[in-house]
Amino acid sequence: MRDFFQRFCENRGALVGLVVLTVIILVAITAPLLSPVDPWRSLGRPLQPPGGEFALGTDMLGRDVLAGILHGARISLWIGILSAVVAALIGVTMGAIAGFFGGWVDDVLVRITEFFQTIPSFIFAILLVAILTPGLTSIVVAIAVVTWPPIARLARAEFMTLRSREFVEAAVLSGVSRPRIILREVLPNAVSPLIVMGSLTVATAILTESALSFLGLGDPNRISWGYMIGAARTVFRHAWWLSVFPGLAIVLTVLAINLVGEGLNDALNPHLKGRRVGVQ
Amino acid sequence: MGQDTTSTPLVSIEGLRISLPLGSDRVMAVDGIDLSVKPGKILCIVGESGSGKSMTAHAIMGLVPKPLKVEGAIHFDGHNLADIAPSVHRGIRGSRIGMVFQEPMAALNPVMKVGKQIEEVFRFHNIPGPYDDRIVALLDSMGLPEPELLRHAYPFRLSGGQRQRVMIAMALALDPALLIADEPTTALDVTTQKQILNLLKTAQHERQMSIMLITHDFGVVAEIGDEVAVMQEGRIVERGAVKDVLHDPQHPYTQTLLAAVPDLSPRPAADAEPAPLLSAANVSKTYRTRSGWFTPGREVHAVQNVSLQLGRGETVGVVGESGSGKSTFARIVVRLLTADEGDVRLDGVDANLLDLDTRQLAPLRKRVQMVFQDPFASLNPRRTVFEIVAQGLRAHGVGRREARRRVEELLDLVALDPSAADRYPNAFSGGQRQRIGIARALALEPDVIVADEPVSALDVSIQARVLDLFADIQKRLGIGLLFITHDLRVAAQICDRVIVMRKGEVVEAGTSAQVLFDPQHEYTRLLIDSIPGRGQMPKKHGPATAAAEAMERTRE
Amino acid sequence: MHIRRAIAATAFALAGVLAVNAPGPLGIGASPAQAEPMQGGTLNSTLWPEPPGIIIGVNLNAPTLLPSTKMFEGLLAYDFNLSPQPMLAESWEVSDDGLTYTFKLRENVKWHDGEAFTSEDVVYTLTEFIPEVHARSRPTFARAEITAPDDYTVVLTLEEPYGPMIRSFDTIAAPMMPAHIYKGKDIRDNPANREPIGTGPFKFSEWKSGEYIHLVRNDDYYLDNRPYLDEIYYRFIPDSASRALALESGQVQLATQNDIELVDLARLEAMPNLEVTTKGWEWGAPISWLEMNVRREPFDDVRFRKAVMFALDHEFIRDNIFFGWAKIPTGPIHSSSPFYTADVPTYPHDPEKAKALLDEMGLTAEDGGTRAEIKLLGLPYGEMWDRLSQYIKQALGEVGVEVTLEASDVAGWGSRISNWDVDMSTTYLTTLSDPALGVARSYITENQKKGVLFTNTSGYSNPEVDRLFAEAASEPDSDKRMQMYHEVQKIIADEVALAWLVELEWPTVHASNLKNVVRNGLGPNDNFAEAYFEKE
Amino acid sequence: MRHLSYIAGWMVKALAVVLAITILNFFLIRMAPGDPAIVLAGEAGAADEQFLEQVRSDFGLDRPLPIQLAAYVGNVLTLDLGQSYRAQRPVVDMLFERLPATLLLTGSAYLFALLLGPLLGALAATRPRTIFDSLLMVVALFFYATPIFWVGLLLILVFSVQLGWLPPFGMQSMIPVSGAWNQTLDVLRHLILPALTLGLFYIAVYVRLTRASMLETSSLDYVKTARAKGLPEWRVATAHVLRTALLPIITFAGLQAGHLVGGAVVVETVFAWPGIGRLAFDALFQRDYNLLLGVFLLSALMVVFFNMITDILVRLADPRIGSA
Repeated sequence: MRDFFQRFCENRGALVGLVVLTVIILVAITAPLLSPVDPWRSLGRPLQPPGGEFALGTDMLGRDVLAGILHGARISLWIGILSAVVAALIGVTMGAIAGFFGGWVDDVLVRITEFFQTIPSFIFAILLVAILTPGLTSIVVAIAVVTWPPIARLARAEFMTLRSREFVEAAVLSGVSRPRIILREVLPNAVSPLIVMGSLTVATAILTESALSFLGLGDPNRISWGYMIGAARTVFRHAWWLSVFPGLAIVLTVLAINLVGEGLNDALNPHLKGRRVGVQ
Repeated sequence: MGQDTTSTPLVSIEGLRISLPLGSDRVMAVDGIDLSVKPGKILCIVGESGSGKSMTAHAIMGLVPKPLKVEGAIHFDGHNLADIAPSVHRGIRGSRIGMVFQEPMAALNPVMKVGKQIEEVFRFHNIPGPYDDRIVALLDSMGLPEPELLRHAYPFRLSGGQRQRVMIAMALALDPALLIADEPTTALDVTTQKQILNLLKTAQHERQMSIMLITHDFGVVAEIGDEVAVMQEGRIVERGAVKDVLHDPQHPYTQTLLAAVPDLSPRPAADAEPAPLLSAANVSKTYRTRSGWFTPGREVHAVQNVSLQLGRGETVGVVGESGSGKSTFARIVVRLLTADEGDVRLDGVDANLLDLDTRQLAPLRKRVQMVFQDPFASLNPRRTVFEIVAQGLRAHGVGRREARRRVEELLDLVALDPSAADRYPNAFSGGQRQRIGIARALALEPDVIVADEPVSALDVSIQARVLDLFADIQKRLGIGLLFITHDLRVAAQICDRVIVMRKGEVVEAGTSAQVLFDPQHEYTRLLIDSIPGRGQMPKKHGPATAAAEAMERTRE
Repeated sequence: MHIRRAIAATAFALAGVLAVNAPGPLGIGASPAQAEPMQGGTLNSTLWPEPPGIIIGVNLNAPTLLPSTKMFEGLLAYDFNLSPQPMLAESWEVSDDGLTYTFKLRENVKWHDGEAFTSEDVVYTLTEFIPEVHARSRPTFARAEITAPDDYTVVLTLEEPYGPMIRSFDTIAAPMMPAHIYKGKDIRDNPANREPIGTGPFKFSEWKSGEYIHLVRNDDYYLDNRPYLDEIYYRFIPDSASRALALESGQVQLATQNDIELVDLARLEAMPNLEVTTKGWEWGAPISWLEMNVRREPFDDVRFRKAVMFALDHEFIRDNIFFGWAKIPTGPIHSSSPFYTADVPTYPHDPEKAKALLDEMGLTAEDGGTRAEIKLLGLPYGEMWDRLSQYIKQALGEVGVEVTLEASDVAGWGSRISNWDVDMSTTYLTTLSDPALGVARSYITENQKKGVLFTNTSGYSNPEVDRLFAEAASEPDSDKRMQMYHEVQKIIADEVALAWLVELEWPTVHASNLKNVVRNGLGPNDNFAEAYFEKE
Repeated sequence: MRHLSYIAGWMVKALAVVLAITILNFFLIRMAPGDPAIVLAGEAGAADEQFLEQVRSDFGLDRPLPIQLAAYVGNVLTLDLGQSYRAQRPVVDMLFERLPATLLLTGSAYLFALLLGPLLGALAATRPRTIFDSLLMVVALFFYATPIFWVGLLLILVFSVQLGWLPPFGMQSMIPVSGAWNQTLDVLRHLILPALTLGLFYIAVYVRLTRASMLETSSLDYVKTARAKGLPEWRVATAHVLRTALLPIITFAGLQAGHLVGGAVVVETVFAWPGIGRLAFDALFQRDYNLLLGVFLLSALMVVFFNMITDILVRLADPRIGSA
């Protein structure tokens, strides 16, 4: 464990990312205290530029942009984390079963995974949200459905190598039951790369959520950064602050998560240092 | 420590120090060594893993990884290689000094044809072309077949021995004055090792060059070396002519290393026929690569018609080189793999083990346990030693407290402190881990233990200790031991009987003494002939294991 | 992007409008053209969304009409008073009993492919084309028997008088289609649908999917020296900020209806090179409202509906959501209608009154607590409508009614409203000139048709209202008719059948040097034969 | 023969994928609330029952689902993707009309990234921990973490609104320019911002991938061999490190190429680019089933096709694969 922290802290970027992310998470948690007024509520004259009565200005209905960003942090992070968790659940289950059991089970699951990777993911996500009608659940489901395949592949690869590891064979010989082997012997050893991947999935999910909301597919009852940019698009020329600040919030958050993810990668998988790539 | 002072050394190393990065287990990888290589001689550097022998070689080549600092002097051709402009050093590498690495597969660029890789040596030392004839001649001189075709092949097409020959060809392309060979035969089978060593000897003789050969195996030293330096923890503890050191080692560490080399003294055959315990008859397994829609499948006969008998308290060795099917056979016996055909019977069970399904097998599993090759891969790094050793007991319904008591007993049996139970595997050395693995195998009080190369991943001094432990346990518990190994010396030392396998088939079977001293099959004879240093190693003297034991204690 | 919203924004906007003609806001003549017209020039207009097709009848949404009305023509045009003007018919006569309409056609008219335009085309259009595809005009012409005594005369014979008939011959209601191309062939899949042949001042040139529709001058047009313009590009620019930018920079010279976000209008209006007018769409008279499903609680209680009206600040909506480009309605009939009366119960912003009404209903709560929870399905036409929903949520929230916004695309929105599967929804509908056509449909019991949009989907039902609407429709005496509509407005406003929000205005923005864009009652849907750029 | 059977194998696979996608999407889209007939009716301004019935029967929406599916699958197999409900035109025509614009946009962004990304990544990898490396990685990480639409908006704000250098939307000028050369230039001017928006993200990925891959390869034994042979550093970097490090890049580039058709929805919408992505987006909200299925099929086919190309390229670049 000490090694872990040491390695993590060696990565200065990761440390910065962690600090930023912590701040963002704190903001998200305390948003109702920092900004007790409903972010949907008109407080002043519409389209006030930043620096006046409202630090980051007001939008077309006179709502406080800062309040929107503070409350938006909740929904962006929440959707990011929730989708990553759901995607990880699907992915790890599929990957674990495929990798551990092999044979025809593996064949079938690999085909399914490949199939899902063939579908153009963003259009698919749009489609899913539209079909399920925009809302928190549908967005989470849509993001999870398009992001699980890489996780499944990783989990499968890990489980495949681990299942032929000698300590797993030893457990088989000791008469340990199969579910127990998967849960106690294999999963804990596959968890590090999965954690790294999961953290990066959060970042991707936040980006996807912002793009969906930007296109008008967000949850209409929850303010999110992507929604703010999308809603301000008609006036972005003369009210730049409506697009720029929420955009910065997204960049900062995603950047911080990526940095932390890389730090985790360096710390958890020293042998995999620097390997990772994703698609937006 | 007689030093020959008659000829000027080709390389002379003075006060070489290489520091390790902060946080390593010691400060210096190489801690002030003096060493010289004489022209036309072969110097062997012997040491166990982490002794700093490879680092020394890398320092000569200028290949020490960036953050590490090299201090001291390495004199060669009028240069101090420890402090030289990189461009000058580059000109020396490959032309005046060649190097061969341990793992020929990893050391060759997988996506470049071998001829091309050799050609680079010429091209980038400004040798005018054309190169084709030179490359063909070079490959031919390395004893490679059909060099004209072979130079157009990618490394993965070649066998391990061929790859190493290509590596050597590359290193020798420009007739260097010095060849550094870093464990050049460790990754190879014993018969191939013999060939490569011969090739090196011949090349050295023909080209009148010097070789610095790094090895952990005194057998190799005996086979090829003129002089030897023994390294331990970054220091040279003994140095001298090979025959002097072999027959009259001065330093206790050298003595330990020598003592740990298994000699060809077979274990005396058992007096009486032991009670039968496990018998395997006509076991066969064929691997088929799955045929795609449009590609035909291929077949590999991994195990063909292998039979053997194992009695109570008896040790039977299965010996073979890589690809002989010995490990596959071992896994079939413990039912980690299924066989295509065959009959495996266990005393007291009226059924062919190979025919039982998972549920029928469950109660029998505990009677046949296994010890694995890799002490690192065989212990789950995320579980404590207690959990690892007790997992079988727990799975068979033993309560936690009782399991704890048993685990402590078992740890005591394999000479580990009971406090080890609460630590994780990464707190232990390779030898200790292998003991934990043995304790785990013993936990269910099996009748049979199948040990798959249990010592081949260990340093020699530790090998001996673990082998003694096996012998000891077997004596005390009367277990039948099926011992899989590639090393005839090891097999002879601890096995009552031996079967020799090649390409899935048994070529010879008999008592250790019969197989070793009166081999019937020519392959067995080849194996025996290939044992490095055979006949040149001194007979063992003194209580080797005691010394080794002391050694291991200090390491841990 | 909110494209999907913008798409249908125009799509539904015309629903119920077409083929209807009415007095509308009167008395505004075409602005006199001051400067000298220039012959030639290219007009670039925005057009959004890209229309599905450009044959009126086969498609009837707004983006179809704008380019199509330049290529096709009706028998008549209408001025701002909606009095008939000649177009393809050079004269017409209505018999005194109102049962016979005789049209005399121009004799020098040629289709774009060179064939002569004759009475055969008119008969084909009115007896075959319209009945098959033109859903809106179908019932109108079903009332008449149509004959052609000669090549240039067409006679319509009715069984009983029908007032709106004379105003049913414009390009949108009855575009003349070439019989020689369509007769006896499949109309919907006719290849000419992609390369139309009309009689209008502009001919089809090219339709580049995703980019533009290009029309070029019809050199054989029947009016001398017309049209002025050489060509028209209808450019598909999917985002309103870009459209505004294009107008400002002079890249396009014309935009209308919902093309420009209202927030941009003040800025555009202030620019010297642009003019903004709200004329030309009066006949639509669109009203936006909040529809409450009275089949469900608590909307079945009139007190709740009144509370909603009191809770909403209509001035805020007009000023901050519609940026002043709207008026505040008092009831079901548009203030520009001659049948309008302001003498109805009104609902000025008064949250306290709203709370009192809710208290009275028994919907009480601790201060700041929730009295009722309801859902709102907002019109998915873009950010402006999103903001309207958000405002309603906020305003009702202040009187203790917790609103959850539901999101949907146009298809889902239409399905749910027409199947009565909503609590509340926002929408807007053209109320048209005559209440019998555009107003009654949203309130009379008979028009509760499940599965059909633009009917009485709220479920409001009052026998007295039904009776008044029915009698007014068939009342020949206009004063009596007026009385009946005044009465019905009072009842409906008192019962808050719908929570009216604003009367919408559809501005047309055009370059100052572009003249005669809105010169008659057809507005931007005129054929543009007279439109020109000023000489510099 | 081996090549033939290889290609045949891919064809079978492609067919299976197409079939699966067709069926999946067919049901998914029909799960959606909302009836296309109502949208059409709304657009036609005629919402009577007669019209709804007519629309439904025109497009076979009144038939049982399995029959609709069978009809659709049958048509797809004969390359007839049916008619768009809304535009009442063959879907295939509409797709091919829009395809060039999308390929132009995504293709140029892709080539731009593919040429520049690995180059920058390699430069960074050969100078690890220098200012150049750190700066490049920070920039790459930034664009990697930035929503594409936001980059697009900022670029428009700076280069179109503030500086007025480049057009903010569309693929051609409003006022048509004459001459093939001028038209080409005009399209190129319109292409710059959207292609840059997309390209910056792609580049970020390639820079990071190349750097990581090269650093990993650098630590391999045969790179040590190359140095031991006395090769100059540039030769080590190009012939030994980069050559192998390119393998994952080829793989990634190939997979990405498959997603070029469907991958530009957001950028096409921000820049009003008349491509497939926007068509898909519009089709979705119009419930234009056939059109949507067409877009899906086309993009999926592209993915399958480019997977095959990638596979072949990787086999060519890496002799170890496929010759076991």
